[in-house]
Amino acid sequence: MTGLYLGLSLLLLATIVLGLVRILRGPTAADRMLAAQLFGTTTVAILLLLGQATSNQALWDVALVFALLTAIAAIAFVRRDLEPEQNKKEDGDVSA
Amino acid sequence: MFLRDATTCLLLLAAASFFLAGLVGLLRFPDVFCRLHALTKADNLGLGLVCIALIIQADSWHGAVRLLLTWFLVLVSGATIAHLIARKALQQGQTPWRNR
Amino acid sequence: MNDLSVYAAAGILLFFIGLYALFFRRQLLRKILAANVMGSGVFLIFIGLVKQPGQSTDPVPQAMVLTGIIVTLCFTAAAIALAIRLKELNEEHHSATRPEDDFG
Amino acid sequence: MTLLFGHLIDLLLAVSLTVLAWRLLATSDLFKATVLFIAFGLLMALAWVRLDAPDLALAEAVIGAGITGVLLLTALRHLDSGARVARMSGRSGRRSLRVLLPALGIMPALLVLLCLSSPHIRSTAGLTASVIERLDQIGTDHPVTAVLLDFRAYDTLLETAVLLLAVVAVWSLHPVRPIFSPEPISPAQRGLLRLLLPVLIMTSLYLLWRGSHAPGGAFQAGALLAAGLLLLLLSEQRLPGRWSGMFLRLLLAGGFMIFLLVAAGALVGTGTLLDYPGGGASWLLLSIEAALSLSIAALLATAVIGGRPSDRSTEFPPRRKDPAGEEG
Repeated sequence: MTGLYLGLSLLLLATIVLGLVRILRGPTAADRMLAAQLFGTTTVAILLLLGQATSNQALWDVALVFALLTAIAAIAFVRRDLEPEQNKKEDGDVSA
Repeated sequence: MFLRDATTCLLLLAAASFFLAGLVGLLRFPDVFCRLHALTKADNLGLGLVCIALIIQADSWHGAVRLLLTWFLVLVSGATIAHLIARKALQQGQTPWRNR
Repeated sequence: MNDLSVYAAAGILLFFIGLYALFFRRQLLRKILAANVMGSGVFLIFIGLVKQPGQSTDPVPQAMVLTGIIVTLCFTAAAIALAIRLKELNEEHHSATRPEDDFG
Repeated sequence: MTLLFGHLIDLLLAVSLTVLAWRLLATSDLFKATVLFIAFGLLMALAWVRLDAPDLALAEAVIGAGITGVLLLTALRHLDSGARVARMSGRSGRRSLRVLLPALGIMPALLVLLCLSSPHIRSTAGLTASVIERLDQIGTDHPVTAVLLDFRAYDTLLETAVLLLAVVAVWSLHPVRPIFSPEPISPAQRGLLRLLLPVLIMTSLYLLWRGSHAPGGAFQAGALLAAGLLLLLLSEQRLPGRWSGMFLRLLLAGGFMIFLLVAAGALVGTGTLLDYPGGGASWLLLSIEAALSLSIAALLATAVIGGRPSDRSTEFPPRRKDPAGEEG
């Protein structure tokens, strides 16, 4: 069973790494934020699986804390104040 | 015992397929509004399956409660954030993609 | 080769990538991010070298890195406040003297 | 099989951390760099888990992925066009730095080789045994908490001082500005807050209590509470102006002062600074930690807000006036 848990964690980690492409490409700020959000969910799953694999209950606490805080960065993103002088920014990356 | 392990295996494999579907959605869908589906549907379901698979294996009720609480929090946050991001994207003038 | 050495190796690389960016990138926020990355690199080296496979990690370096993480956050907050102030002063200076000289 | 998967996870994590750091420092878009930095924090937390350091994973989860993200996202709007500042001052200096380039390439290569090839640079004994040996004299079962609050209590004392100093530095630079947009908040966000906040406070208490015998403790609990305060701020909850005076300052300095008092008390009682009397140390540690957590939460949240409260009549931080008609 431990092999299965670790294998699945590896697979999920690989999905995070591949999903980084979405942050790199964008194109809009919302896309990037959304991708980071998705990683939060995946990380929670990885932590749960690793916790079970190593039978270390502390990792489930870490997963719980992650679950509590997945929202905060995205809310900060939505609530942040865009001053009028910076309306160019939202169209994403022009010169990467 | 065997039945328990087999169920866990099946659930975890199903979870893996949902996470992969979420990844494909994230990479291939045409715009933010479509990609939000990957966040709120596929991945949260995948996480739920992982939680159920681990609950089957759990040997104490408080472990199971913690798993369910974690899933619930991610579910609620995911749904709210999908709404907030979509709202923000609409406010900024992005129009949802249509298949013409 | 030890399997956990990869973290120490990654830490070394992180430190030098951060150092490079700290020297050669222009934007202040990126310099702050670079210092953060360097810090993470140092922490990884610290724990990556200490960790013995099959044993629990030494608590003393853990406690030190925990302190380090908090101090890094303090640094980031203070540095961002300084950067914002610098930019404000710079803009005041600019608008007072040469309003046409805009680098964009 | 299990071992192979473990190795692969380690390798993938190490490589992706490096690539992520490179990308986030190489892009020209600061927003992208910030989001990449949040993802970097997530992966760092996983790396700490693999290195069997759940305390650090907890701290990284709250700080790296949560608080720093909010801090950077709110700072972005002031700094996004900040290239101009450094460009003027840094040109000639940068050219002379070019001589460092070969060193920047060769040094890490050598060090990585050394680190991967020789197992001898690892310390063999470590301090784990000596810490475990003395645990029963301290009043806590968790080695990391013991180290933080007992063996290296000076560190922890000075760390709270550093936090306090950071807030003093931030406050001395500029008065507070409105930090979030004046747009109306979605009711869904308020609903989420109502659900999350009680669980967050419970979890923070749980971490504090658990710190005495498992990963967790004052700093993680305080950081989690700070994240809760930031969630409140993000939902337009404000500290009333009459509390932003002495009350806030006492709260900010409180953790440091209590720690100092305890240190002085121990000096009077036992003759050594920060040497807790045996026996009663357990509840003492817990109450110090509880006070520390509250103070740390306030300190971290004020550091993120950035700026001193202006006067008693306005809330802290102030709301931005919503100019009618500009919305939309």
